[in-house]
This record gives sequence, C-alpha cells and structure tokens, in this order.
Amino acid sequence: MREKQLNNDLFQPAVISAEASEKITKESTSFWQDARRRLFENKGAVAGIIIIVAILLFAFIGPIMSHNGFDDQDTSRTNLPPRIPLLEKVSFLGVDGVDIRGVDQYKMKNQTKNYYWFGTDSLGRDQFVRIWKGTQISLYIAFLAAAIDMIIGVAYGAISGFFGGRTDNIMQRIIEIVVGIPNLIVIILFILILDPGILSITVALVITGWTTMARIVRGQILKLKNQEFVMASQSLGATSSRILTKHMFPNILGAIIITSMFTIPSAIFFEAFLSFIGLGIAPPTASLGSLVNEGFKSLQIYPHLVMYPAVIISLIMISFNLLGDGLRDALDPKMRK
Amino acid sequence: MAVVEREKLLEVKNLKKHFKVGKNAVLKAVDDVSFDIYKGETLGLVGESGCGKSTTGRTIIRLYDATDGNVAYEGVDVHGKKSRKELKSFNRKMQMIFQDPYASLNPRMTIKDIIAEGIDIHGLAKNDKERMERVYELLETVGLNRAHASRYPHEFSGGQRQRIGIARALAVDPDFIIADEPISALDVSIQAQVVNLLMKLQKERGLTYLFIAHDLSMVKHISDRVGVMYLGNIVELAESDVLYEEPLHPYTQALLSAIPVPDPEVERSRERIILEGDLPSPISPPSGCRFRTRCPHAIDVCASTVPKWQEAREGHWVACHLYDNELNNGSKQ
Amino acid sequence: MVRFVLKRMVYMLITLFIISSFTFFLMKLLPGSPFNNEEKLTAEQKVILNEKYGLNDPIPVQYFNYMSNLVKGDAGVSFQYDNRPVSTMITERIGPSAVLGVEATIFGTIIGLILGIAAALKQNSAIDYVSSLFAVLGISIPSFVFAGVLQYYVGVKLDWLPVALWDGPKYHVLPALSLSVFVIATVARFMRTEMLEVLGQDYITTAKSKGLKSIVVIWKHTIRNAMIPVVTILGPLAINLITGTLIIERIFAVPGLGYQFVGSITLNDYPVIMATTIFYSVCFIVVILIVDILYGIIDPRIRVAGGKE
Amino acid sequence: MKNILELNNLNVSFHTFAGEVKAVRGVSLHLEKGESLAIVGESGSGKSVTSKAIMRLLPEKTSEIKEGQILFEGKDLVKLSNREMEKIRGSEISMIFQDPMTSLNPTMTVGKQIMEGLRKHQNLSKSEAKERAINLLKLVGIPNPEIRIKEYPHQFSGGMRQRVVIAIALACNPKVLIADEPTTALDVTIQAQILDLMRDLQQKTGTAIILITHDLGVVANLSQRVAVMYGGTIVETGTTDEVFYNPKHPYTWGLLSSMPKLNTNDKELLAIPGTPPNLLNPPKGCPFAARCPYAMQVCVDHMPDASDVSSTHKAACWLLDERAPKVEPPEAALVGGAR
Amino acid sequence: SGKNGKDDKANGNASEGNGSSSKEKVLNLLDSSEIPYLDNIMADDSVSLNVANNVYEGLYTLDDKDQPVLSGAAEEPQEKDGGKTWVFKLRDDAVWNNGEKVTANDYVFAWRKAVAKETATQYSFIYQVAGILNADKILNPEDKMYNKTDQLGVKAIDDHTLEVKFAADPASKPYTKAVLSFPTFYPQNEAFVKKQGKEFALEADKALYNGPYTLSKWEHEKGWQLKKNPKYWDKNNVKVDTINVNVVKEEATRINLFETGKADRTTISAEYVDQYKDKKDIFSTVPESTLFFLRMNQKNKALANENIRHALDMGWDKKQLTDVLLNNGSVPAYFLVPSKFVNGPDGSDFREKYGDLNKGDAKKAKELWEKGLKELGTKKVELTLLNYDSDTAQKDAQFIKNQLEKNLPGLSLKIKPQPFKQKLKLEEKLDYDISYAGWGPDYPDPMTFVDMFVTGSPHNEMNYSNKKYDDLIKKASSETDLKKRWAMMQDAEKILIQDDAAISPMYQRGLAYITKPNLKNVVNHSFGGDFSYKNWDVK
Ligand SMILES: Nc1ncnc2c1ncn2[C@@H]1O[C@H](COP(=O)(O)OP(=O)(O)OP(=O)(O)O)[C@@H](O)[C@H]1O
Ligand SMILES: Nc1ncnc2c1ncn2[C@@H]1O[C@H](COP(=O)(O)OP(=O)(O)OP(=O)(O)O)[C@@H](O)[C@H]1O
Ligand SMILES: [Mg+2]
Ligand SMILES: [Mg+2]
Repeated sequence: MREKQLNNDLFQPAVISAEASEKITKESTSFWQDARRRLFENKGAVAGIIIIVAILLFAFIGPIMSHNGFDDQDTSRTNLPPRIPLLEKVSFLGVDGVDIRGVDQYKMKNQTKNYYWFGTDSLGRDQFVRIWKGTQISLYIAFLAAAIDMIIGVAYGAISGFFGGRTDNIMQRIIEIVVGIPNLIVIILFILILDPGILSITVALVITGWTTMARIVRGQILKLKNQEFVMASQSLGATSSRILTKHMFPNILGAIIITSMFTIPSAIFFEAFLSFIGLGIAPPTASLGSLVNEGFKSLQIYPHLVMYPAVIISLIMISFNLLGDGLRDALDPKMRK
Repeated sequence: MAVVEREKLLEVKNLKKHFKVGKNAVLKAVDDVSFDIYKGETLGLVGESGCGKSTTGRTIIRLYDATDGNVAYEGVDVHGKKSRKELKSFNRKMQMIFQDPYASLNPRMTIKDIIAEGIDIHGLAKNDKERMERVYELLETVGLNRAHASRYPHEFSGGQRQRIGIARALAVDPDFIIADEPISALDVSIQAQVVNLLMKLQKERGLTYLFIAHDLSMVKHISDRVGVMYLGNIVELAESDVLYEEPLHPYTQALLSAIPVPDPEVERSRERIILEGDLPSPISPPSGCRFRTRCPHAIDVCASTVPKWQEAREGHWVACHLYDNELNNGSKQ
Repeated sequence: MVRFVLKRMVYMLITLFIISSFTFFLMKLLPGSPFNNEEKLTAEQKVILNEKYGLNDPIPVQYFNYMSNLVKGDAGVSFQYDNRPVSTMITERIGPSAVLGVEATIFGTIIGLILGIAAALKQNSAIDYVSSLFAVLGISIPSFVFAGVLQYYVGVKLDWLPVALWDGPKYHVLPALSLSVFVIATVARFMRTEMLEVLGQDYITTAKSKGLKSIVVIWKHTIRNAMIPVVTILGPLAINLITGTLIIERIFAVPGLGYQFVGSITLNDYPVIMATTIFYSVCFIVVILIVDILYGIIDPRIRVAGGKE
Repeated sequence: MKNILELNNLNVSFHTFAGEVKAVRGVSLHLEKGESLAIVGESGSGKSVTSKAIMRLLPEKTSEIKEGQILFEGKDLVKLSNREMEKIRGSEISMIFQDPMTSLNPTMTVGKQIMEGLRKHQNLSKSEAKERAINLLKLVGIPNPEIRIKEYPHQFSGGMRQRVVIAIALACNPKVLIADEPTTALDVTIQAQILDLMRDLQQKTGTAIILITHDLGVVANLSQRVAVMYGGTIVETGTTDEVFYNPKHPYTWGLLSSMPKLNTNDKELLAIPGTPPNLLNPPKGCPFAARCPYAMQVCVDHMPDASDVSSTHKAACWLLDERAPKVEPPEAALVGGAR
Repeated sequence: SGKNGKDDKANGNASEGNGSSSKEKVLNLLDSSEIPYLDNIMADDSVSLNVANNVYEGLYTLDDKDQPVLSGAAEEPQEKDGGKTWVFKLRDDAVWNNGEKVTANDYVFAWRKAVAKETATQYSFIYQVAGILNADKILNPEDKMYNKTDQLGVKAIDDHTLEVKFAADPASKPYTKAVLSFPTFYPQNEAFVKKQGKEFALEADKALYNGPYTLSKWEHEKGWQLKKNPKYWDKNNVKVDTINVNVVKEEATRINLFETGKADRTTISAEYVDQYKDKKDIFSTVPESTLFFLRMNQKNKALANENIRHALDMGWDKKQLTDVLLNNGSVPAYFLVPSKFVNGPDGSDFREKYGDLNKGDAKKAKELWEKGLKELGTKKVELTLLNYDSDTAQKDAQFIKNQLEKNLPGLSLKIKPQPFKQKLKLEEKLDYDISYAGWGPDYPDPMTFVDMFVTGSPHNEMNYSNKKYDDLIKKASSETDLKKRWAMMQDAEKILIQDDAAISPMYQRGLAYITKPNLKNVVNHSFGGDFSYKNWDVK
C-alpha cells in the first residue's frame, strides 16, 4: 500500500509562503526580447535575414573585390558568359565561360586568363561589379523610399488617428482620393516631369506609397486610443506628447516595421518596372532594375545578363517578404501562438 | 448607518454623455444622471452591459467631455476650464482602475515604469532612488514583491496585473478612485484577493470609491450605497442593504432575483422574475420610461412620461412611476 | 445601400475631378510639343499646329475647355494619330486589356485560392511549403521575366503556344498566365492566412460539433468566410494587373490599352495620356466600389451597416 | 441508473513550443442518464479541454489524448474514427460554447445553421428541417421564428444568439448536452432567462447535461451533481448538496468562501492567495498545495488519491487521510451554516 | 492575265479551293508602331510614309535602284518657260480602287490641301524644297499670300493634263523628280475626301487607294493587311498577294515570331547580330542614309574652342562603336553627307573627293585637347551629354563617355538622357553642351544635310557660324551648274568638319535584318517610304 510508504512526518503542516506562490520562475523578457526569440525561431525569417545580410555585404564588398570599376569598358571582352574559378570544372553549373551556343567565349576573345564571375555586358563591363553596384543603388532607393514613406505615413496616420474628429475626417477623405489615383500613372507622370534619377524615382514612389503606412498607423492609433492603458495614462494627467511617445509609438512600432519590410521589396520591384518602361535610372549608373531591363533584351543569347540581376532581385524580394512575414508573426500579438 | 451629515466629495448633476455614431445617429450612453458620493464611502454602480456604467465613470474623470450637466469634485467643477496646473492637481486626486487587466497595462513597459508613470508625470520623486523606493513600496502594498519591478506585464497573471493597476492608481495618492469593473475579468478565487485589497486600502487611506460592476453580490459586498443603471439612466439608488432587501424599481427587483446564489437550497426555492426581451438600443431608446418595454408592471403613463428621479424613502431614490406620489400613493407592486 | 453607393459616387466624382485636373497640369509641365518630326518643323508650322490643337490659348482657358469637353464626354483628339477621337482609341483598345485582365484575375484567383486552401488545411506539410514557396516566388520575380521565359521556352523552344500576337483564345494563354502569377501568389498567401484564422474561430468548432463532415465544414463554413477578406484584395490586385498589362501587352504584342498608353507617353500625346489616366482612374475607383459592394453582399454583417469600419 | 457517459483516467496533453502542457491529468467522471452534472473550477483548470476531449474536438495536430477512456453508452470514443465520431457529434452528444457572439457562422443564416445538423443526422427534407428549425426556435423562446430563421447572427442580440446555439445543440435530441460556460458572456437578466430555459428543456427532453462554469451560483441553480476541477485534476465530486454543504477539499472551501454572500455582512472575503499552477510543469504533488493554507509536506510530494466521503461524494485531499491533522473548513465556506 | 483571273477568284470567293490559296503569296511583316496617318498628306513618320508609298501613287515612284521612274504620269513632262513649267500627261489606266479615274484635279486638290494652313501637315515644307511656285509664300504667315492655296503653282489643264510651275529653274535642283515621288505629292480624290470629312483615312475603308496595294484591313495598334490592288494599272508586276503587318514593339518578341515562322523579316539589334551574323542566308545589313553626330554647343566656353572640339571628335574610337556596340552594319562617320547616298553629276559618290574628314587617333586627340585646355587656361572641363533615352543611345553614350574620359584627361562627361521631345526642346533652347543627334535626308541631295548648319538655320542649334560656309551654301543653292554646285557643297562640308569640327559625326546608321531566304528583291529607299513592296517577291 502506498500509505505505508508515506512517513508520518509528511503529514505536518508545511510552510508555504505566500511570496513563493507569487514567484515568477520564468526569466524576465521584454516584448522585444520575446519578439526576437520568436523571430529567430522562425526559419523563414532567419533565412531572410541571412540573405539580406549577405546581399548587403556583397553590395558593398562586391564592387571592391574586382579590379574593374563598374564603368570600365573594354570592347575586346564584350558579352562574356560567367566563369568562376574551380566551379568552371563543373560544366552543368554553366559558369565555365561557354555560351549557350557552345562556344568558349573566353578562348575566342583571348581572355582565358580572366575570370568574370557574372560575365560581362555588351560594353565589356564586369557584370559582377555592376550587379553589386546596382544592388547598392536599388537598395538605396528602396530604403530611402521606405524611410520617407515611414516619415510621412507615420506622421499623417498619427495625426489623423490621434486627433480624430474633423481632422481625421478630412485627412481620411484626402487619403481616399490619393488612393483613388492609380499610382502607376502618377509615378510615370512624375518621372516624366522630373529628370529620371534616384531622387525622382524615390519621390515618385513615395507620392502614392505613403498611404498604406498612414492607414495602418491610423488604424493602430485608433485602436490604441481606446485601450485602457492609454486612458490610465490620460487619467494620470499625461500630456498628448507623452502618450504618443511612451504609449502609442512603442506599440505601433511593430506594425511600422512590418509595413516597411514590405515597402522595401515593392520599391525595388517598382524601380525595376520603371526601368523596363524606360523611366529608370540614368546610365552608366546601374540599378538592378536597369540591369534586368538591359539583360532582358538578350535573354535568349546572353541569359547571364538578365539571370543574375533577376535572381538577386528575387532574393531580395523573397528575403524581405520572409522577414516581413516573420516579423509579423513575432511582433503582432494577434498572430501569437 | 447614518447618511445624514456626511461630507459630499463628488456631486454629479444631470450628467449626459452622448456619442455621435454615424452621420445622424446619437448614442445616449449616459442620459441625465445625478448622484452624490460622500467622502470615505463606496458607491457601487451596477447594470447590464452597455448601460453606461463605464461611460459615467470615464466622464467623471474627464476621459470624456460631458455633453451636458456637471460634475463637481469638492465643489469644483471638473469639466470647467482649467489651467495645466489645476488639471494636474485634479488628476492626482481622482484615479481610475480599469476592467481589463490585459489591456490596461502597456505591454511595452516594465512594471516599474507603469507604476512610476504618475510619479514621473507629477514629479513626485526627487531622484531615481526615491522613485524606485516608492515603486517598491507600492508593489508591497498591493502584495507583490520588489523582484517584479523590472518585469513585463505579460509575465503576470490576471490578478497580479490588476494589483499592478491598483498600484499605479495609488502612486499619486488619490482620494477618490473609480474602479471600473476591476474584478469581472478575474477568476472567482482571485476576485477576492483584489476586493480584499481594495477594502484594505480604503480603510488604511480613507479612500472613496466609485465601484462599477455587474456582479451584484460583489457590489453589495463592497459598497455602502448602490446605484442601479439601466440604459443610460440611474433607476434606483439606496444604501446597499436597503436596496437588496427592499428593491423598489421593477428592474432592480428583476436584477436581484436573477443573481444565482451559490446555495442549492436557496436556488431551488427561489422565485425568479424573468425579464422578457433584450436591452433596447441606446441609439433609439424607448419613450418615457426606458425600462417599460421589459417591465412586468408597465402602465400607460410609462410610455409617455419620463419618470421623475425622486427620493421615495429617506436616502432611497428611485425613478419609477409606480412610486410617483401624484400618480398612485406609493402603492407598491 | 443606395445611400452608400450615392455617397461613394460623389467621392468618385471629386476624385476624378482632382485626378483630371492634376493630370492636366502635369501635362502642361511636360516639356516639348506633342508633334512628330519636331526637329524639322519650322517656327511657322509650330504656330499653325499649336493653333490647330488649341495650344496657344492661356492655360486656364485650355483647362476650362478641356474640362468642359470632358464633362460632355469629349476627350479630344489624338495629336499622334491623325485626329482620331481619343474616346474611340480607348474603347477600341480596352477590349484585349480587359479580356486579359479578367482572364488573369479569374485564373489567378482560382489557382491562388486552391493553393492557399490546400496550404492552410495541410499546415506545415509539403503542400504548404511548396505553395508558400510558389507564393513568394510569384511576388518576387518581375512579371516580365516570367513573360520572357514563358515566351521563349513555351513559345519558341517547345512551340506549344503562340509566341505573341492576339488572334484567338490560344493567344491569350501565355500573357494571361504571366499576368496571373502575381495574382496567384498574392491570393494564395492571403487565403492561407485567412483560412488559418477562420479555422481557429469558434463557429468552426460549433460546426464540427454538429457532426458535419470535415469537407462540409471546410467548404461551407471555412472557405466562404475566409474568402470575404480576400475579396478586398482583389481590387488592389486588379489594379496591379494594369501595371502588369503595360509590360505584358508590350512583350506579347497585345493591342491593349497599356500598350497604347506607354506609346502615348513617349510621344507626348497629351489627350491620350490624360484620357487614359482618367479612364484608368475610373476603372480603379469603380473596381474599388464594386469590391466594397461585393464585400457587403457576401458579408451579411456589413449589408445593413452599409460601409466598412 | 445507468451511466450514459463515463471518463476513466483521462489524460490530455498539448504539444507546444514551450513543451508539453498537461492540461488534463487523470480525470474520471461519470454522467447518468438525464442528470445534470456541473464541472466548476477556475480558468485553465482543464474544464474545456475535458469537454472537447469528449467531443473529440481538440486540435488534431497539437493535442493528444494520452491515456484513458471516454465511454459513451459503453463505446470508447477515444478509439472511434473521425467518421464514426461525426455520427455521434450533434446527434448523440452536442455542445454549447461559451461565447454566443463568435460561435455562430456570421455569413450563414440562422436557419441554415440549425438545419445543417438536422439534415445530416436525421435525413430530413429541406422543408421538414425548416419546420423543425422553426419549432426549435420557438422552443428556445425566440419570437417570430418564421422570419428570424432567415436572418443572420449579427441581427440577433447576445441572449438570442445563445438561444440559437442551444437550439442547434438540441436539434437532434441528443442524449448528452455539454454546455461550456453557456452564460458567462451574458448579463444576469439574460443569464436567468437562459438558465431557466435550460432547466425547462432538460425536464422536457430528459437530456443529460454537463454544465461547465466557474460560477457556483449557476451550479447551485441547475445541476444535481458537481465536479470541482483544479490544475487539470478533479479534486472533489459529489451531489450539489454534498459539495455545497459539506465540502471536503480546501480548494472547494476557498471557492465557496471567496464568494460574497448576499445575506451576510462579513467585510472580508476569504481569498485564496497565489495563482494556479503552470500546467507546463505541473507540481508532482497536489496541484493546490502551493496555495493551500493547510498544505503538508505530503501534499507537495505526492498526488492524493480520491477518497470516498460518501457513496456519491469523493475528494482528493491528504487531509482526508487519517494521519492528517483534523481541519475544519473556514466558516465562510459553509454555505448552509450562515443560514 | 491568267494569273490575274486567279487572283480575282481568290478575292471574290475566299472559301474556294486550297489550290488557289496555296499559290497565293503571303508575306508576314512586323512593324514597331501603329500607322499614325493613312492620309498621305499628313504622313510624317516612317510607318505612315511606307504605307502611303505602297497603297498610293504619285507622278513618280522610286525604283529598286532608288531612282525616280514614271508611275502616275504617263510620260516625262513637257518643259515650258525655260524649264520653269512642267506639263504632265497622266496615265489613262490609273484609277482609284472604287473605279474612278485618277484625274489632274486630284493632284491639284491634294497639293493645295498640303500647303493649306488648316491641314497643318508637317511635311508642307517639302513643297518649298521642290520649289513649287509660291509654296514658300503660302506657307509664310508673314506673307501677303499666306494660305492663298489657289496661288500654288499647280493647275489641271484637263482631266489628264497637269501643269506644275516652279519658282526657279529646277535645273539647280537635280532631285526635283525624286521629291515628287514623296507621298505628300500624291493625289487625292476630292469628292471622296469631302464626303468622308473628318473621318477620312481614319479606317481602312475610309480611304481610296491607287497604288499597287490596298489597305484591306486595319486593326489599330494590332496591325494591318495589304492586298494586291486588282485595279492597279501595273498589277501584273505586283508579285506578292497579301502582306500582313503586325505591330510588335518588343525586339525579343519580333525575333521569336521570326523564329516560329510568324514573321518573314524583322530588324534586329546588336545583341542579336552575334546570333545571326553567320547565317548568311537570312542575315543582312542595310546601310541607311541617316547620320548620327554629336552637336557641340559653342555657347559653351570650352566647346567654343576649336581644339577642344577637334579633340572631342577624335578622342574616341568610332569604329569600335559601330563594330562592337552597334554591330548592325552601321559605319563610322567622318563626314556629314553619308556615303552611297547620292551620286554627283559625274556619277561619283559625294564622299569620293575628300573621303574621311578630321580622322585622328587618341594621341592626336590628347595633344589637341591639352592645347585647347591651355588656351582655355584650365585643367578640367565638365560637360554634359544630352541624349535620347533609348537603350541603344544610352549604351553608345556610355561608351563615348568612357572613351573620352579615358583619352582626354581632365574631361568629365555626364550623360543626361531625356525623352525625345524634351531633348528637342533643350536643343532648341541651346540648353545643353553636347548632344547626341541624328538627321535623315528629306530629299535625295546633299543639300538636305549641308544647309542645316548655315547661320540662322533652325537646325543649327549649336551657335555655329562661319561666313565662308554660309556663302558656299548660299551660292550652291542657286547654282545651275551642277558640277560647280556639287563641289561647293563638298567644300562646305570640309570646312564644317575638317576645319571647324562644328559637329562630331558618329556613324552612318545601318540596319540589321533577318529575312526568310525565300523573300527576294527587298530594296530600301533612302528617303520617302522605306520600301516598295511592288518589287518584292516570294520564291
Ligand atoms: N467611445 C464611444 N463611442 C461610441 N459609443 C460608445 C463609446 N463608448 C461607449 N459607447 C456606447 O455607450 C454605451 C454605454 O457604454 P459603456 O461602456 O458605458 O457601458 P458599460 O455599462 O460600461 O458596459 P460594460 O458592462 O459592457 O462595460 C454602449 O452602448 C456603448 O456601445
Ligand atoms: N490548444 C491548446 N494548446 C495549448 N494549450 C492549451 C490549448 N487549449 C488549452 N490549453 C491549455 O490547457 C489548460 C486547460 O485549458 P481549458 O481551456 O480546459 O481551461 P478551462 O478550465 O476551460 O478555463 P476557462 O475557464 O478559462 O475556459 C490551460 O492551461 C490551457 O493553457
Ligand atoms: Mg464598462
Ligand atoms: Mg473553458
């Protein structure tokens, strides 16, 4: 019998302090620590981060790795397919300097000593350098667009949501109208009147892009405004600015970050699209979009020209999307498991 | 209990709070409500969901601007124009505890920052050390320990969170606290912790409470006087024992009879007044007496005339035509 | 409902007014004249041409004329194509674009829904991963790359389908497919999230507790409810298709509106640019309106309230 | 009397990121034909999990019935295939959920939602099902059922929705009705309506009811027997009178004493200190030990077995062991005592 | 005529017999744009001009050697007034496709319409080029005769006799007959045009055709179809029965269509030349008479310096540009007047006398550059290169920039691509440093090139002025001794390029085509409509 095994001493009242039952055993974690943990548990997001970091690294180191400048032309080495040391031995990788017609272009053009990892273009420029330089530009545009978007969108959304009433009403009507304008058209028109260039592309992207951010921020603010912790702060006599900075902002930061994560790839996408219809960045500066566009013309003969930048665009898109999704799961309490 | 010579802390007169919903619709969340709260007492406010209890509380503490009527705290109009300083001192006197222990704490702030918010806003601590001292003190007052100060709300259970909310309110040393359903989100076994704490604090600090709840037994337990709200109106107000023993308003009667009592025998023998139908919409409330659509004793006059808010007995106020002396000489049901 | 639609109509008109004014003045900012062979025109000829098209009037007068004609439904004549009325040009061109857009939307939505539903029902399975991967690729790879690859491999190498041109249903496949990739991806992604959300709802448990077959629960209770929010993204998606068609029409030589629009931009054909912009805006606003109405129809909760939020 | 439903040593776990949540640990229960059993206990004690386990409605991927039997008329539901379960759900055992606002499909008319189960289980034609649905709505006290049947849930108030949910559950005359906190989300006056209705229906149809709640008042009102759950286990079970008037487990005491009574004037409630145990890492002894004012060392180390107080009354507490010191329940816990 | 009968049958009864349709010669072509104008008088772009050239016919037409031959006119004109008046007899069998005869009045109507203010056709200036009497006055708003179209030197003597008066003896303009083959000089059926009103030539059936082909189908933006004109007087020499033209803007798509047999001929760009240049049976390059050059705006201080200009012209490798980048048959240009454009009075090419001008190498360029810099007293020169926004132009500009910056130390060249219209505007306002420009001939004579740069010419958009040059051109325009005239133009060109380096010629454009091997007799015209399908044949 079990009772027999039980010692009588066990039946003495035990001292269990009330304190002990209030004790929290778990390690203390802030929201952000928690979010970070969740983010790093998400394989997709981690992959996204790794790719983004790698691409960022290459974007800055890549151009230095080659002795060629991004605009160094040499007509004796035009349109060389990619060739990478060591990997060139593995023929199915297609990095052995042989073009799709089966001609070893390096031999033909007397360039056997050289290795152009991503090949060269029709002006004999080193694609490796150009692509990473282009990545820099594209990312620059994207980050700039996202940043401006963020500033305008957050300010607009916060004002509209926080002050509410008539202000909100008018500001919402304005957004409705802005949203009613097909953004593509506005962007095209804008680029037409401004000179195509990094800044004008960015401005054009922002012109219609900020509304998403503004709507999201406004929604969040409206939601938060009626949250009891905000009221608690109000009843303690907190000023509007304190409420905005201490209570609202930290709580909408997640939504802002997530939205930006999706703005970045779509800006890159749009830049590529603009390049495609001839409104992109001015040469010899290259962006991923303009490289894809240039390469697209010879898709069938020199596929490497379009393939590499397209792959990088896709990687950026994929990784930001993955990261965005991951952040959404990590930062949005609604999605918490 | 003698009600006579007590000092009025808060006077609410003909308070109205209307919300604009949609283009033309007005939602009369609180419509012409008057009552006083005496120093040191607990006034309970009960009523069904949506009847305007929270709105009343929030309007009193100026979270909402009143549509009409006035609220006087220690004789000073709460809603009148105030300088920043006056506002601040007002904010220190009156505090609020909220219903939802999850929504009422900012998830991005540590407990110490939450509790110290009032201290920061009002500059009640000279330095960081003093600030922390006060926070620790408050934590202990509400039965938590110092180690919790640097943690985040999500690590606490509902009851603990509610106590944190109380500590936050206490941080500015208020005289008057509006507790808006502070226990309804908690488990039964936890509710008692919070209620006991509130009562203990009242005793120690001479606090005055407006205690809002829909759990009548708890309201009765904690309150000296109880007001019953229905659809934006207060229909009855009396000392809690009196109200429970001799409810006058048919709504109060129904409400009381509907409370399930944790006693099988009582339950078995109980006669219930089951009300028909649901709460009407506060956007288009019934004419006359708002309760008439569900009232078992409704008479013609109920549809046409709004019943007067009158003192049917000493200290026992009711708004019902059944007690309208001019109409029928106090004949009860 | 009627009031809601009327209110929206008023907004629509205001929006359109703003858009048309905006484009008008933007056009005026554009440098260069709209005439061909400009380098060979003499000053006298330019005067004559400007007069012919009313470009010598002060801008406010031009604006007033343009707007009042527009109200009468006259969008002017093309500078580029021998006085052809712009309205005719648009009505002629809208056909292929619309067909393509509708095909891509329908095809994309159906496939997207299937992928999204499958992914949600088999969460964390191979299907889920494959569908998610596809979704990410779909929104990551520019549609023109898809188009180029499809055209070359399916059209030229395999010779299964026509490479380009617009001569019958066969010719629709590749462009519609290229266009729909983005739709598929977006719908699939969105649907998956919504499905998962709905699957966690109490009413699904209620449905299950009635003893309904899982297929019935999924079909009648889950998918329908998950699809309601999906409708809201179809609007923006349809707009995205406009973006898409510009390029896809060019690559597949589809004689559509986008094709014409890009052309008119490079040639400064103001009336065509403006009219197309306004036309796109009308489509855009109408699509959004339709989506909102549709939303109300399939979601009974909104039907009475007559509006969102 | 025969047990229509019997749970033997039911163990249910959830597999989560953080680890295995042992939500239900060795629950044994029985339900007799036509009787009404209440399960009370605080939030997270495993009430809903137990009931969902009976319906086999636990999330397939993350949950697992680790052990135990659920015998329904002698059949072990744990072993049934999903297909076989579908036949039982809704027709033999049906369920009402806590939140009337979310447990109805917002995009389907109320009538359709009622008819669905009918058509599936009873092979009724459309018009027959409709007629029955109208009757059901009448039964649960919804006026103008012919019109309301075509309406959507959002057009109903909370109380009416809960009636609809009840109508759905009753549609096929189930032998067992599990009501998981059917009135928690409702106002007192509406709650009274619903409780009245349920009592009526039980008397009329003879359905056995499992009522899950944390409101002891509701229990006293509606059920014949009570099971008190804490930390995934059943700590006390007995007839309503036994549990209310002669509670044996300190948790039951705590529950009873922490409720204010309308008829007393005690100013202090007896609160149970602390918080419920974390089921991720349940204590190896009595789950209540940490909060129990009478806890002994044995409570911390060993799980108590259920001991019989009477033939119908059981409690799982070391205090019932003869070696334990005699402890009297606090006065506040004595419901009858105050009368 | 047996063949003819078959044709009629095929037209009249399309469903009948595969036998006849199998022999029907069909050609599938591609074009990069919709037909902007079907009205030959309005036509001002290559697509419109080309269509007009094939569906209409004027007095003359260009043959497969690019020489004007009689078409609408039955015989060479009788000259009167010492050559200043020409009287044409019209062909009897020239009819519109509705059966009506083409009359002298049709010409008069069309020509007057062409110079009318209301018409505002951009090619009205071609009447001045041809020297038709009063054309310049009618077109000049300042003149009393402005828009008095009935004063134009053209008159219908009777239905078949057309009298044309010239302002001066056309002898000084050896290209007059060729100019008359330009679509702006084609007749129009007055009654028909008036009847159609605004609708005229907006659709395929809203125009009358008198050329070898009729426009049988026209789906805007999509394409059009030409069918052999059964009423054409010379139909027996028209070989191809049907020509389908599809509008395809994307180059890759054009090539894919060619590859899948959906097109019989298309132009290709440099990238694709590598792919096809070894396939001799389908690959061809066609030199054009279009010259691309860099304008150097002398308002810019640095560019006002002659040495700098010379250096900039020599400082980059034109051959690499044409051979590697363009790769399409373009040739490096060291001249203004393209080679193989027109032959002089002695039958020799314009280029023969002076050949390449200002040809030098990088070393020479650098010397001149440094000399120039010294003269300017500076070490650094920053210039912008105004450019088209097309992909090829962008690539060319990048190449030039790279070369120049490498070869000319101290130079930094910024590329500023602009949409076409915008670029023109900037040029007109002289708001640029260097500009990538092109010029195609309006009539087959060197004058179309050399008179561009006289002081005050609207096309001299670079502030260039040289009195000697101006004088030479002025004299040449009225010189009736063709040999002297020729020499004057050659000398002027030499001044412009060799002495002044006013422009830096880049290349004479060529076009690379891929063509189905069975397509024969394809000839390019150097001005006017690009092709005469009448000569083409499918074997
Ligand atoms: N900010 C607001 N805008 C519009 N209507 C509001 C607002 N706040 C409250 N209401 C409405 O006012 C009425 C009263 O609401 P209130 O929150 O005061 O009720 P309550 O008695 O506190 O109910 P509960 O018990 O559910 O908390 C309700 O109908 C509610 O919908
Ligand atoms: N899907 C799930 N995944 C993980 N853990 C779960 C899940 N469902 C329930 N649990 C856990 O099981 C335990 C018991 O939950 P259950 O829902 O049965 O509580 P309850 O007694 O019904 O409480 P309440 O009164 O709040 O409804 C809780 O600790 C809960 O966290
Ligand atoms: Mg409330
Ligand atoms: Mg539960």
